[in-house]
Formats: sequence, C-alpha cells, structure tokens
Amino acid sequence: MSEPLLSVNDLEVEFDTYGGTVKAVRGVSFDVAKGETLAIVGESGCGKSVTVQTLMGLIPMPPGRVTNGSATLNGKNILNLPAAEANKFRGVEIGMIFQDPMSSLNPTMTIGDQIAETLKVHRGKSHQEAFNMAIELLEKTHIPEAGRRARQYPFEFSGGMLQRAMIAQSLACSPSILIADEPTTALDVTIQAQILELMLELQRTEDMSIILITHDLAVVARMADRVAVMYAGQVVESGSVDDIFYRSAHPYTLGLKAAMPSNTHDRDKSLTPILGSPPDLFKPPEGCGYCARCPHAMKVCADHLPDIVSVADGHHSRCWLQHEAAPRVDELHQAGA
Amino acid sequence: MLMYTLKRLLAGVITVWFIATATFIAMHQVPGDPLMNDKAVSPEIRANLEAKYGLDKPVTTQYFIFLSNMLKGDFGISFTQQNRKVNDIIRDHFPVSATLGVLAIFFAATGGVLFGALTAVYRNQMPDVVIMFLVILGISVPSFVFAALGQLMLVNINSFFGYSVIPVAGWGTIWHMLMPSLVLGLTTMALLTRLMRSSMLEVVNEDYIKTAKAKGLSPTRIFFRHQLRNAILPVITVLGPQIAAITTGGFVVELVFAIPGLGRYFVQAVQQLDYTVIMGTTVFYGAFLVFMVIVVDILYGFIDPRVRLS
Amino acid sequence: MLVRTEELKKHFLIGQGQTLHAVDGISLTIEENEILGLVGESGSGKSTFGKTLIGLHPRTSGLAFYRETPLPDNFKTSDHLRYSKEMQMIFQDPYSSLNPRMTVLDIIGEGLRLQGEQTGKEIRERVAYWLQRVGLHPDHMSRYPHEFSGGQRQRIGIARAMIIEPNFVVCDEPISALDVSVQAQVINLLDELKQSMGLTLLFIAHDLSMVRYVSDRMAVMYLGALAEVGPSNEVFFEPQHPYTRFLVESNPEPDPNTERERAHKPIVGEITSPVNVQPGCRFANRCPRVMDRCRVETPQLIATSENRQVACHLYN
Amino acid sequence: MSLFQPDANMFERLETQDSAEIIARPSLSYWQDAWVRLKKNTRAIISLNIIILLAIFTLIGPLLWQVDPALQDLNQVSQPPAMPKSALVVDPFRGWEGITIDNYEPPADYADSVPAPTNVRAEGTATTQAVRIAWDQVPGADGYNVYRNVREPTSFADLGLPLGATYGDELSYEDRLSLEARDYYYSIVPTDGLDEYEVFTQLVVTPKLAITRDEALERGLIDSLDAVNIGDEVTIEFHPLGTDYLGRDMLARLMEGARVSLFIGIVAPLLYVLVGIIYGGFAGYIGGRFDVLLMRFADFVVALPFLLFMILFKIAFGIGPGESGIIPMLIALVLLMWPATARLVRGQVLQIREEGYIEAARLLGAKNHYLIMRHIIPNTMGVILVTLTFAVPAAIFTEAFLSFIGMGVAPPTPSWGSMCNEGVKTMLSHPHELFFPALFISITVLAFNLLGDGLTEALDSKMRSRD
Amino acid sequence: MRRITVILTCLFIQLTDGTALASPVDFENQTITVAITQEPPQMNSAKATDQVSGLVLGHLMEGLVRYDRRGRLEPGVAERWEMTDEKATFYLRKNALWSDGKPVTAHDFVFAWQTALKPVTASEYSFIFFPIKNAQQINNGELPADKLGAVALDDHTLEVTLERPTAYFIKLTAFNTFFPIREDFFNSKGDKYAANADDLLYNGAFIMTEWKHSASLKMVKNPNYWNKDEITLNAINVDYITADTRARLNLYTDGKIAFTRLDGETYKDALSQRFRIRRFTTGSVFFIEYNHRPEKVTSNLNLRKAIQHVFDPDEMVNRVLAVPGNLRGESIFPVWLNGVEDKFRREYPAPMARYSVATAQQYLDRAREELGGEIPPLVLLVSDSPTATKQGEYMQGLMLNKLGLDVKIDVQTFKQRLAKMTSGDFDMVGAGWGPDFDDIMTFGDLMASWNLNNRGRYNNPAYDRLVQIAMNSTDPKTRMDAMGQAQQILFDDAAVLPQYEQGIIYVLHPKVKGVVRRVVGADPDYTHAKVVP
Repeated sequence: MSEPLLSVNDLEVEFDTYGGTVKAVRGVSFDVAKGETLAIVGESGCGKSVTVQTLMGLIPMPPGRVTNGSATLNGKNILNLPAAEANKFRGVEIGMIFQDPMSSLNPTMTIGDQIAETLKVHRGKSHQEAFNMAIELLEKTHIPEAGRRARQYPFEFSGGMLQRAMIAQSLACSPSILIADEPTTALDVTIQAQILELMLELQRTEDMSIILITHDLAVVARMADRVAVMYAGQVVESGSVDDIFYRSAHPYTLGLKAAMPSNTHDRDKSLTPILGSPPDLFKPPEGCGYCARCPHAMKVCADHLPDIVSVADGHHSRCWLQHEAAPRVDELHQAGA
Repeated sequence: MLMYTLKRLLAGVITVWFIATATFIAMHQVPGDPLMNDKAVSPEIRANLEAKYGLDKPVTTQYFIFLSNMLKGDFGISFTQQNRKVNDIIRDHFPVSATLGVLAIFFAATGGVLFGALTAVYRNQMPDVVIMFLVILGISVPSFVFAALGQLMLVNINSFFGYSVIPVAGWGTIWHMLMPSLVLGLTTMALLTRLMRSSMLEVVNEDYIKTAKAKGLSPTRIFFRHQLRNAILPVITVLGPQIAAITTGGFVVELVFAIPGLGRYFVQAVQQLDYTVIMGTTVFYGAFLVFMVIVVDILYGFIDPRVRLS
Repeated sequence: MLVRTEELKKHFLIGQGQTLHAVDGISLTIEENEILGLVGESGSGKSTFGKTLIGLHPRTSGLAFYRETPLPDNFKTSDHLRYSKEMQMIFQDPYSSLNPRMTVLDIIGEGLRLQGEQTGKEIRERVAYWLQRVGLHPDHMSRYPHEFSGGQRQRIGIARAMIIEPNFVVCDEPISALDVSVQAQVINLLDELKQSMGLTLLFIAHDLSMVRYVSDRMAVMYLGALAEVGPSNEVFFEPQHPYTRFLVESNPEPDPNTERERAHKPIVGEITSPVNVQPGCRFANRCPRVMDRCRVETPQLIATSENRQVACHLYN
Repeated sequence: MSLFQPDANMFERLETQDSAEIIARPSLSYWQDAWVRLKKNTRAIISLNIIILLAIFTLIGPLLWQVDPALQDLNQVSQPPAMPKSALVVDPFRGWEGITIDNYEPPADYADSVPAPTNVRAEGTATTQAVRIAWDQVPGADGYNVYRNVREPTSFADLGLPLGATYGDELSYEDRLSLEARDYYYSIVPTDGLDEYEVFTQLVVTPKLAITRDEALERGLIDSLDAVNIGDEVTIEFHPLGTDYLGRDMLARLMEGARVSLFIGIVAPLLYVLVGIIYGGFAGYIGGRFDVLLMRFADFVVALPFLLFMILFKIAFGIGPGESGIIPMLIALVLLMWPATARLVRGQVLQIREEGYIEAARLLGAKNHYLIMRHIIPNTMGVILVTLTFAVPAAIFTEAFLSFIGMGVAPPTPSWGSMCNEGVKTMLSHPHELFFPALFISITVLAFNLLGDGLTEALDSKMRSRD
Repeated sequence: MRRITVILTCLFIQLTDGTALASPVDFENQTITVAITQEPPQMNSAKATDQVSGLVLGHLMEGLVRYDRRGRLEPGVAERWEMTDEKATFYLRKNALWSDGKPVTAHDFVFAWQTALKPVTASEYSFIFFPIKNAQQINNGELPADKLGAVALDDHTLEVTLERPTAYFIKLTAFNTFFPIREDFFNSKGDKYAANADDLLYNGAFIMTEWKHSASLKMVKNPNYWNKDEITLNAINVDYITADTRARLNLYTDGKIAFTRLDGETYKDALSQRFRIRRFTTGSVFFIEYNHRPEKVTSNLNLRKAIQHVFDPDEMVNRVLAVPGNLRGESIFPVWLNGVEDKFRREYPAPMARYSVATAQQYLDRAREELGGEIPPLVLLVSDSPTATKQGEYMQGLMLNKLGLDVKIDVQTFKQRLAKMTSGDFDMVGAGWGPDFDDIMTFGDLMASWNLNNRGRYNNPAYDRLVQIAMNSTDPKTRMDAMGQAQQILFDDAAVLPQYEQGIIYVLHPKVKGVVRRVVGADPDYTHAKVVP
C-alpha cells in the first residue's frame, strides 16, 4: 500500500458536558489512501462523526478536547491548528458534506454565493469569476438550470438538490479528500441512490478519496473500498469491504449484519437483534465496550480492553476472541481460514 | 410580495379601526367632564361648548361622526387649545417624537447587535461579563431614573468643561437628541443585547456555521457573512413591537428633556380629558405602529429570503 | 378481511386555495392476521393513510370498513373509545410519542385507565406484565421516557398499544428512527406479538428490504395513490410498476458483491408535492416508459394476477 | 499494544447478559431534572434566594419591624439612614409676639444706602421647634429680609434661603422652617420695603433637636407625661433606612411598598397568563376558523399602543376615594397583556397537539379535557413558568412607570415605583429616598430575570440528552 | 475609517462652535432666555384662562390700564379715565398702535368685549364683564352683543355704562379678557385666530415672532409700542417648555435660562450651587373646602370646628410645605389685599382658632352626637399633583392621629376632580384661589351662594348680604367693613379651612434686573427688565 494520504493515529476526544466528561473518541486510528473510499460505520453515538469533525477542526473547544493522537494529511499535522492554519487545508484539500443539507447551508445566502465564497477565499477569484465557476460546479453535480439555480436560496431546493449543491461546494477547490458525514441519511432511498452515484462518478473524475460516515451497511457495500467499524468510540474492526462483509472478525460487525434484512434472505430466517444498548460514554467500560451485548462475551472482556490485532493483511479486529487462548467461534474466523 | 403587502395593509386598516373603537369606548368610560375648567361656567356657555364639540349628540352618533371624520383624516379641534386642530398638533409634534424614536431605535439596534455579538464572541470572558452587567443594569433600572441621571450627567459634564458641550434639554440640533434618545433606547438596547447574544450563541451551533468552517473560511468572514446576518433575524422580528414601545414610551424623556414631542401632548390630553387629542394621538400612534410593524415585517422579508420569496 | 378501504381520500387545505392531496383514493384490503407493508418515499402519503384509516384524521371522502362495518368519517372521542380495543397504532418517533411528563406506568397504563374497567393495582400488574413482554424490567415503571434509549422507548410505545390487546395495529415507520442494531429488536417483537396475539398489522415504512422482510403483502404508494399491491416477495423480486422497479433498484443491498454486479441507474428527478394534482399518472414525469395517455388518464389499480394489482397503463 | 496477557480461565463465557437493559442513573421526573439543572446555575439560585428573601421581607418583615408606615414624624423629615438620636424635651410651642417698635415712622424717602443691621442675636434657646432672631433697627430701612444658609455665605448672592421679610417696625423673626439640628447661618438684610440694600449681618445658630412632652407621649417614647421634665433628653424613633418627605419610616414603607409592587408584579402576570392559557389553549386546541377568529382579536389587542392604553384604561377605571388603584391597574394590565401568552400557549398547543402521545391518547379514547389536563397543560407548564418569570419584572416596571407619570397607585399607599418617583425629585439632597426603592426594584427585576434565564436553560428540552 | 474621521471632525466643529457658549442673558443685544412650564393653551385674550397664557399675553398685549411694579394702576392704552357710579369713560392715547402700524381704537375694545360675551365664543371668563350693563344678558344669549354697555364714542373715547356701581371696574380693565381685538384681523383668521405667531396682532411691549408649539417661542420688542422707549429688552426667548422643575434647574445651572422657579425638592440643589434664591408670595390662597350639602357629614358645624382646632397652619407651612415664602393660612383673604388705607388683614385681623386637641375633641363629641354616632370615613378630594397629594397625606395623618377620624384620599386628575367637585362627590376638597384683579372682590364673593365656584355649596344669607354690600358700594370703608364681617362669618362657620398662602422661591440670573413679580397680571413680568453688564 502506498503512503496514505491521511493518517489518523490513536485519536482521543473528550467533551465536557453537563453532567460530566464524555469520552466520545477513544483511540481511533485509520489511514486513507489516495483515491480510495473509506467507510466509517457504526450506530449513533459511536463517535464516527466526532472523529471526522475533529479532523476538520469543527469540534467546539471547549467543551471538546483532543486528549491524544495525531492526524497527518500529506505528512502535515492537521490537529489542533489555529484557524488560519487549518483554513489552508479545510475546503482546499479536504471537502466535507453533512447529513442535513438543509440546515448545513446558510439560509440567507444564495447557493451560488455560498459556493463562490470558497473560491473567492481560497483561490482569490473575483466575484463574477467565482460565481461562474459555481455554476459550472452545479452543472457538474447535474443540477438542471444551474445558472438559475445558483441565484436561488437553499429553501427553494429539494433535499436531494441541496445535497448536490453541498457536494458542488465541497468540490470547489478540487480537494483530495471528501468527507461525507451521513450524506444520505436524511434522503429517500431513490435520492440516496442518485447521490451515491454522483459521489462515485465524481470520485472517478476528480480522483479523490472519500471518507464516508454512515450507519447503513448497504451504503457501505455500495460505496466503500475499505471499512472501519466503530463502536463506543473505538474502531473495533477495519479492513477491506470484503473483509468486513465476508470475513468479519468481530462479533459486533457480525451482529450488525445479522440484524439487517438481506434481499437474499428468506422470509423465514428471522433477524437477530443485538440486545441492549451501547454503553454510556460518561463512564466508558473498563473492558470491551461491546462486552455487555456480545453473545460471545468472556470474563476477560468485562475488565480488559482487547488490543487491535491483525487478522489478515489490512484486516484488523479489536476482540479477545482473536486471542490464541480464546475459544474458537467459527463465524468469526473465516478470515483466518 | 405585493399581494402580501396589500393584504397586510388591509389588515392594518382593520386594526386601526379596532384601535379607534377601543379608544373611543375607553375614553367615554373615563369619568369626569372634558368641558369643565378651573372657572365654573354658566349652563348657557356649557351648552354652547357641548354643541361646538358635538357632545350634545348621542354617543353612537358621536362615534359615527368620529369615524367618518377619521376617514377624512380629520380629528377635530383640541379641547384645551381651542384654536388648534388635532391634525396640526400631530403634524407639528409627531416628527419630533418620531425623530427621537428613530434615533433611539438606531442606538438600541446598533448597540444591541454590537454588544450582543461581542458578548457572544467573548462568552464568559471579561467583555461579556462587563457588558452583561451593564445590560442587566439597563433592564433593571426604571427609565425615568436614567432620564434624570442622564440629564444630571450632562450638567456635570458641561460644568466640568466650563461651557455647554451637550445641551441638557430642549430640541433643535442633533446634540439635543443625543442623551434623550440614548436614555430612551437604553432599555431596548439591553433587551436586544440579550436577544442578540442568545441568538448568536444559537447560530454558532447551526450546521451551516460548521459548513462554513469546513469550507476554510476565516473566523471573521464566518462571523460577518454567516453568523451575524442570521443572528440578526430574530432581533429584527422584535424590532416592530419595540418601535412601538419606544415611540409611545417617549413621554417621560420628552418631559424631562423638554422635548416638544407628541407623547407629552397625550399625557397632558389624558389629564385634561381632551377627547379629540386623545383620540387623534391614540389612533395616529396606533396606525403608525401598525404601519411600522408591517414595514419591519417587509424589511425582514428583504433580509430573510425565505420570507421574501414565499 | 379485517380492514378495507374504498377510494379513501384525505386532502388538506394548505391555504391560498391550494389543496394537498395527501391520500387520493386508496382502495386496500387487509386480511386477518396478515402484515401488510406499505412503502413509499417521504411525501407519498403513507403515514396519512394510516392515520386516516384509524381515525386520527377525518376522511375527505371514501369509505373504510372494519370487519365489514363502516368506520365513521370523523372519529369522535366515543368512536375512539369504542374502537380502541380493536385498532391501535405504533408511532414513528419514539421521542415525541411518549409524554415526557408521565411515568412509564402512566403511559402504558393510560389505555386501561381510560377504559376505566380496572383498579390501580390491576393496571400495575398488567403494565408490569407488558414491560416484561417487551423486554423491559418492571422496575422501570416509575421512570420517565427520557431515561430510556430509542429502542426501549419504542418498546414502551408498543406496550402502550398492545396492553389493550387490539386486533389491528398500524405501525407508522416504527423502526426508521432506530439504529440498525435495535431495529431487529422491534421487528422481532412485532413479529412475535403478531404470532401470539393473532394481530393484523399495517406496517408503514420506507425501507423496502425491511418491509419485504416483515410483511406478507406489500403495497407501494406514490404521491397519494397506490402503484402496486401484491405479496411481498413477488413485488420485491418481480416489480411490475416502473416506480416499484426503480424503488427496488435504488435499494442497496448490504452485500458488496451484489452491489458491484448490480446495474445502477438511479431514478431521475424527485418526488413532487401532491398539491393540486392534475389528472394522469402521477409518476409520468419521472417514468422512463411514459406514454402519451399516461399524462392525461389516471391509471386505475387493476389485477394482473390473482393476488397482484398494479396501477399502470402498461398493464392495461 | 497493551502488555496485559490474560489467563486462560479468563476466556470462560460470561453467563447471563442483560446488564444492558438496566438503567443505572437515578430516576428523575421532568421537574426534578429541571430542578437539578437549575441548582447548578449559581446565578439562578442566588436569584431564587433573593426572591425568597423578598417574600420574607414583604410578608414577615412587617411582623419584625412593627412600625406604622403611615405614621408621620414631622420632626424627622427626609432623614438619611442614621443611628438612634435623642432630643431635648421642650414646652409646647407658644407663639412669639416678637420685637416691634411702637409708633414706628417709616422713612420719608428711600435711602440710597443703609448700614448693616447690628446686634443680631438669637432670643431664647434655639431648638428645632423654633429659632428666634432679633436685631436692632437700621436707620433708613423700611423692612428686613431674613436669610438662612447651611454653609457660611461667601457673598451677598449666597445668603441662602430667603425665609421671610418683616415690615420696618418688626425687628425679629421666628424661623420654624423644617429645622434640623445643625449649624445655620442667618443673615439679616435691610430693605426699603421692596428692594434690598446690599448689606447684611450674619449669625450662626445651632438649634437643638427638640420634642414636646405631648409629642413624646403621643409617639410612645415615654410612658407618661411625668416620666420626663423639660430639659431632659429622650431617645426618639429610630429609622434605620431614614425617613421620607413626611417623616415616615422608609423601612416600613418599603415593606408596604413591596406588598403593592410585588402584588402587581406577581398577581397581574398570574392573571393574564391564566387568561392567556385559557384563551390560547382554547384557540389552539379547537383550531380552524375559531382559532383564526380568536387570534385575529388577539392581534388587535396586541396592536393597541400599550402605554397609551394603560394610561387610558387606568383613568377610565378611575380610583375611588381611599382606593389604592391597584385593582384597576391589575385589570388594565390583564386586559392588555394577555395576548402574548395566548399566542405563546396557542403555539405550544398547536405543536403539542401534533405530538405522538396526543394521537396515542386519542386512539385510546381520551376525552378533550383529559388530553388538556393530562397532556397539554403539563407540557406547556415549562414555557408558561418561564413566561411568568419574565412577566414579573415587566409588570413591576409598568407600575413604576405609571407611578412616575402620576398614574400609579394613589397615595398614601406606597409602591416602590411611587417611592422612586418621589425620590427621583430629591435625588441630590436626599439620595436615600431614591436609592432604596430603586435598589429594591432593580434587585427584584434582576432576580426574576436571572431566574427566568436559569429556568429557560433548565427547562429547555433542546439541552436535554435524548439517549 | 473615513466616516469616523468625518464624524470626529463634526464633533470638533460642534465643540468649538460659538452656539455652545450661549448664555441665558445677552447684554449687547439685551436678550434673555427663559423657560415656561407649559405650552400656552390659549392666546386668544377673550378666551385665555390659565396662568401661562396670561404670562405671555401680558407681554404681548396691553389693556386700557396696567399695573406698575409696586402694583399700582398706571395708564395703558387709555391715557386717562373718568369714573362715576354709573359709567366709566376711557380716553385712549393716539399713539397706541397695533403691531401692523394701525392705531388701537375704542372699537377694538368694544369688539373684544362683545366677542368674549357672545355665547358662541363660550369664554369662561365672560363673567368678569358682568359689571357692564347688559353683559350678563348678552352672555346668556338674551340680548344681542351690540347692546353691550360699552360704546366707542369715537376712535379714542370708550364709554362704559355699568350695571351697578363697581368700585374696582378700572382695575378689571387691566385683565387679559379686557384686552383689545381688532375686528378685521380677527375675522380674517377665523378659527385659526391666535393659533400661531402670525395669527395674532399685538399692541403690547413685545410681539411674538416665532412660536414652535411646545418647543419655544420668541418675543421681540414691539417697534410700534407707544412706550417703546421705556422698554430695554430687545427679545425674550422662551426656548424651553417643560413642567419638570429639575429639568429647568438643570437648564439654569447649565446657563441656558435666566429664571426658574424652585420647589421643595430642588431648592437644596440650588443652595448647594450657591445660587441666590429669591422668594415671592403669589397671592393665591389654598384651603380645604368643605361640602356643605346637607347629606354630607361635613355640613355639620361642630365637625368642621373640630378640624379647625387641630389644624396648625404653622406646621403645614414649615414642616409639610417646607418651602420659604408660604404664609400661614388664616383667612380666604390673603395678606396682600388692600383695605381702606393699609392692608386689609392689618385692618381686619383674621380670627384664629387656638390649636387644642382637647377643644377639638369636645366639638367632635358634639358632632358625633348630632350625626348619630360614628362619623363615616371622610373623603378628601385632591388633585394628582405631588404637592396636593402630599398635603392630602398630611391631612389624613393629622385627622387620624389627632381626632381619630378616618380620611380617604381621593386622588383625581384635573377634569375628574372638577367633575366631582361640581357634582358634590366629596366631603373635603383641596382647593386654591388666585386673584384676577387687585380688589378684595376677587376673593370676596367666592363663598357666595350664587357663585358657581363655590363648589361646597356653602350658603349663608348673612354672608351673601355682606358680599352684595361690598359689590354694590363704592365706599371703601363700607366695603371693607362688610368684608371684615364676612371674614368673621366664614371663620365662625368654619366654612373653609385656610391652609396657606402660596409662596414660591426662584432663581434669577444676577445680570437681569427689573423683573417684576406680582400677584395680578403677568407674572413674572419682564416688560421693564434689563440686562446689566
């Protein structure tokens, strides 16, 4: 594997909130290579959004706080930078789109102006130039009548169109990485398909990497090259999309898959829910965060955090079951097999 | 937009009618006799006066006469200043009150937005604490105390410099308006500061601010282009009613600073039971305020495209 | 046949003389002890249909029958009380559907209390029983909704609906607000209840895979009208209506290999708002196989086989 | 990489796994939760304590400080806060015939100048009851002006207060004008009967604080007339916060004023919020045309210029003899203020009406009043409580404002607003008359505002974690 | 940044501008700047009733006669006059001109008086003409206006036929309502007459050149005034109109106005500024008027006597009002009124009740007996001015503490109070009376049964008779004797409770001399004032 474009190491983020400190991200590491799509998947509250927002410097500090870890983009540190420094890569090298396009666009500025703004700031374009480029960008995201649309305000757009506009905006400076934080969660399935196709298309034409944050394994299956599964603020498993779907080495990943209906399943085969709820990160558990819900939990899981172990090349799992002394669970060891 | 404006204006007219009716009813409930004066007059003279003001007619007739005259824009002649038309009184004195009010609103709005933004930016830091302390003072001290203190302050400033830096009372130049409008706008300024602060703090958490950050915009640009404009919106919505509060609340300041505004006429008219002036000023003020609220709403539309275009 | 609607319509006046045709003539039959899945994009009117059917909205026109007795057009309190033991609903948002000021006991026991047939002690016992039944601890009875997670709240909502043991339950997107890991908890619970209590469910959702998985039959809605009705697997694997086809194609599969192999031709355009609907097929402007008559003539739901119906001129 | 190496036995399966469904946090109701949040807000808690103290001051204060707020002590008018004082016991005041010249002949012509008066002297003991000044006749003068100052005059223009004038045959003046126990500089200026000659003679007099036995008995300072003799000293009433313009005890008046101000401040909002709840709740719950109609009327009322109508209503209701005018003010406030709450409540009701739990309850056969009592009202209480808290300062302010323009509560009933109004006039000479009522208004307004802020935060559902 | 510079520059210019150095007096131009308390409500002399209008009119207009600074009559438009019991003849000076240069003629007076008397004018002061023949009938609409007993014999001779002998008729003609109005001008202005500065003709020492309503007015020396050589001031600028005493004192302190009245609340501030404070007794009497209507308890003499014996005017003046210049209220006839040779009150000293709680209690016991037991709470009607309410509170405290009588204060705004006074809806009312002209009759008939201003409906035929005597006689001794007896009757009946004679204190710029304070006519009178260097 070539030198990663973005490398995140052992990132830890805390929040001082009302009632105590929440350890939202507890030692997350991942790499993103050029041109690849990394999907970070996990249920709500697992820390996936916080992780990427920390990278972008979007976490308000205080109450947020990076307590450990590093992140390098093209070999340069991007964590805890002052705004002026951070703005050299934000919007330039990394673009970002969000879950709710309606609230993520300034309601009192036209779409075109908002896109043009990035160009004006980073590329020093004149207003007219920037606006024309904004129209081109909108065209690139297949917004019909881009010229007219550019002069409209967010509320005049539908959700799908807004997400397209968001994508156009994030692409303004041809970033090498696009971070998409649950880009389709708020959209209907038909629109989701459109947006996902658009992202794939643009990834090809623009030659960029994508970090896709989602809770939907189906979207992951559609989009991702590699996957990091997060649970309770930690990456519990990472690997190629096939590793994760066909050779998963962590009970949580398995649980997620089993809880989802598949189009190939028979109706008779019942879904297997993951019992209980994720742990409260006000008081993160001593041991494995998934222990309480894990069907294979062992005594060691309760009190000791397992290490990340390599299951196969590029496939890692954080589970005591990967320990040589642990009982063998068949479905988890396809990877090694 | 045009339809909207027309609709609002029509609703405004109905509102003014309601105000006029409410005033008429309230006024005729007031005990006392508008035609009495220090010197008692003979029944004959009294009858003459009653005829002159139409008070000899039944109340319902008076009401319809009043309405029809109002439609013609005629509020009649004052009971106390019997050779002045109420229209003239309004024409002469309303501009003064309005100037004062506009200036006060200007102070209140600029100060409120500025201080509100400052406190939000320096949340829980020194400027925030200091400004919020002043704001709290502003909302917890009655305005007439401020008026008296403000004037006294001017006297002291002037005696410190040895000559009149700023006039202590009266009307005429912009310098005359300075202290009264400041005093008048103070409470509103405090209110707007609070509102602006919370609005700013709310906007800071909005997703589009995150987007703006993610776009790599400088904090200043985010502040001015994204935060301020959106944070001002809720402030503008209360501006209409605040204009109401300020322009009608001006009479204390008008009294203390010897300003020939309409507010003083109203208070005086109420005490003198000057029916025509009471009716005229109330209806006029009511209409003005209804109009101002419409204007502010339309203005709001220009700032918030969501309103303008739908 | 437990529930049947005939040309059920629900229009909303939205001001300025405009009418929102949320539900525009739906004739649907729900058999006893079946789960009928109702799918559609947001804005298709599926929730409105559910609520109108159960009497939360007055009907604009059309008929609805429960066990072949007509349901009132406009439910009064007494009607609700009368039908409360027959029909219940599970709501989409597990947050807003539980009164934050009431304890779990009060929330779940509300139905029994309103029936007024049981003492406090009996109600407590029933609530405890139902808490256990939905997988919660009876000790949680005195707690408030905000102390529970989304999945737990949804189960409280189910217990509230089930405690009076209805026959027919409208589930209005009961899982869409929940995390994947928890969705299955709720689905399994519903399935178990259906089996044990002989329930009939109208399962409203936008997740096609889940609806196929859960339901016996499936109805696809588009802009207030039915596009297609049929057994779930058939509709899913052999969609007839072009819209259904797109819907199925847009629905990603949690399987990378399948996804890689699948042709991805997303549907063009977006669902419009059903305001002042013109005659003609509602899908006409997005349909790749659109014909001239589609734009003028509204297609009726016609049977294409014994148990399948589709509203498309292609099948006429 | 952790260095931890587990034992083999640690890989045994764990048994039952239902800990995930156990909720560890203690159970809190909405209000308990809000209270916990509020308790963390120091400012709000201090404010709450201030409000409790105010309530104690208002309700229990008069029991502890049993001074009649209406009792006038004309011996101590406008006294600043001070320690207890003692006064000289004197005879009742008896008029003084003064010193006059018999067979006085006015000067035939107006003299151009005259000499300054001589032998200016105080007759008898100078007390706060009276100071008697006498002087010798000035040839050529046909009258005298008597001035009094509290500082030593620096020039003829600075003689101070012109107490009075005497005719040419009167060579004395009795000063009784609000005397205090302090140095007075008296000046006698001869006149030609109309205009002054610019000469004067000055005399410093320090009257003693005096009280008659009758007064002392009347005020309960002594038990019987025999208890003290003329020339004894008695301790006079103690006014810890000073006195007002009629010598009434400020502390007692502030307590009574608190009752008026807080009554208006709390009861008026309670009433109009109640009206607003009923009206808005009705409109919002029934909805449709009815709602439009009701709200249009509310809009009308909102459009009424508030202060103008407040004044108009205030005089329209009128105040009868001996009435304080609190009730008319209350009614006027309620009549004008309810629409804001009505709108708010309507908005809330419209919002809550769409909530799932309302639909659920309807499906369960809940009747309207059940829905309103059980679901809607409890869920609007938070907003209403906040409104109420912020309405208190507004009402107190309105009262103060009306008092300022003379339309407030009628004398002798004190309110903080009317006391402020009295005090603002004398703010330089007797600052305590303004300071204390203004302080109370400010503190009250401040406390309610901060409490309102705290409540908003504590009750705001947005800040509540959902999971 | 540039904008800021501009603003700063403006500020600088303003700071150095000469206007900022304005003084309330200007020796070079002989100009003074003053403030008045309110906008003059009515500048039509036929209708003006209030003091402020009177003050302004007094500088702008001149009647047949006027008062000098010692309060003596001196010729005005009339050069000289003759007076008998039946008629008065005025000989007008030929050089008296209107501000437009036309001469002031006897017709102008006749027209003014007729106008004031016409029922349609509804002048509240029309009663003041009633000594003139037919005036009352004209006012009642029984006779046409031209039947008035005032005739212009020629342009410069005015003959007035009297209804009855009126000793003080000449003095009356100094009053506002007797000022001339020129017919053609009056008719040309219609309703707008006297509404603005140019809607009025002037024949006084000053003309009004500018009148910004409620803001300012400017009076400049009248070049056509016959006596203009005696007028030193070139202009009187009334630059401020405010009733707020503190604001006026601030203006005075700030060097903006040359004169302001002080009150109990502000005089200490003025003292601390070392301003020279002056004192003046306005000539108005303030008293408590009882309601004598039979259904009211206050119609009981013993009750009134009881109150009379506990009320100490000394305390009222020294402790309650606590402002120098006020005099003890002893009679409704103030001390300044002239008697036969000396002041009336020196010739006929007012009887005084001795302060005695014990005596009062005896009266009260008798009153209780007569009234059949407990005396219900008394209603004390007062106006809503701070001074009036303060006095009301004092009276309330007094009657409760000394007599155990419950008093309810009824604070009412001006018109409400008048309505209640007129309808008799009170037991006691705080009232005051100021003189219109310099004769005892301005107070004398106040309590007469026919006087509409006798709102307590005091009715004593003996008193009425004495008033008639004083009205119809021209002999000073007869008149004063009658009034002396009337004073005694009012005291014996405790008809009213005199509280004080009003005094005021004020500050005046030290460079202004010759400002006249007087009890009748314009007060303060700047006509003969001058600015000294």
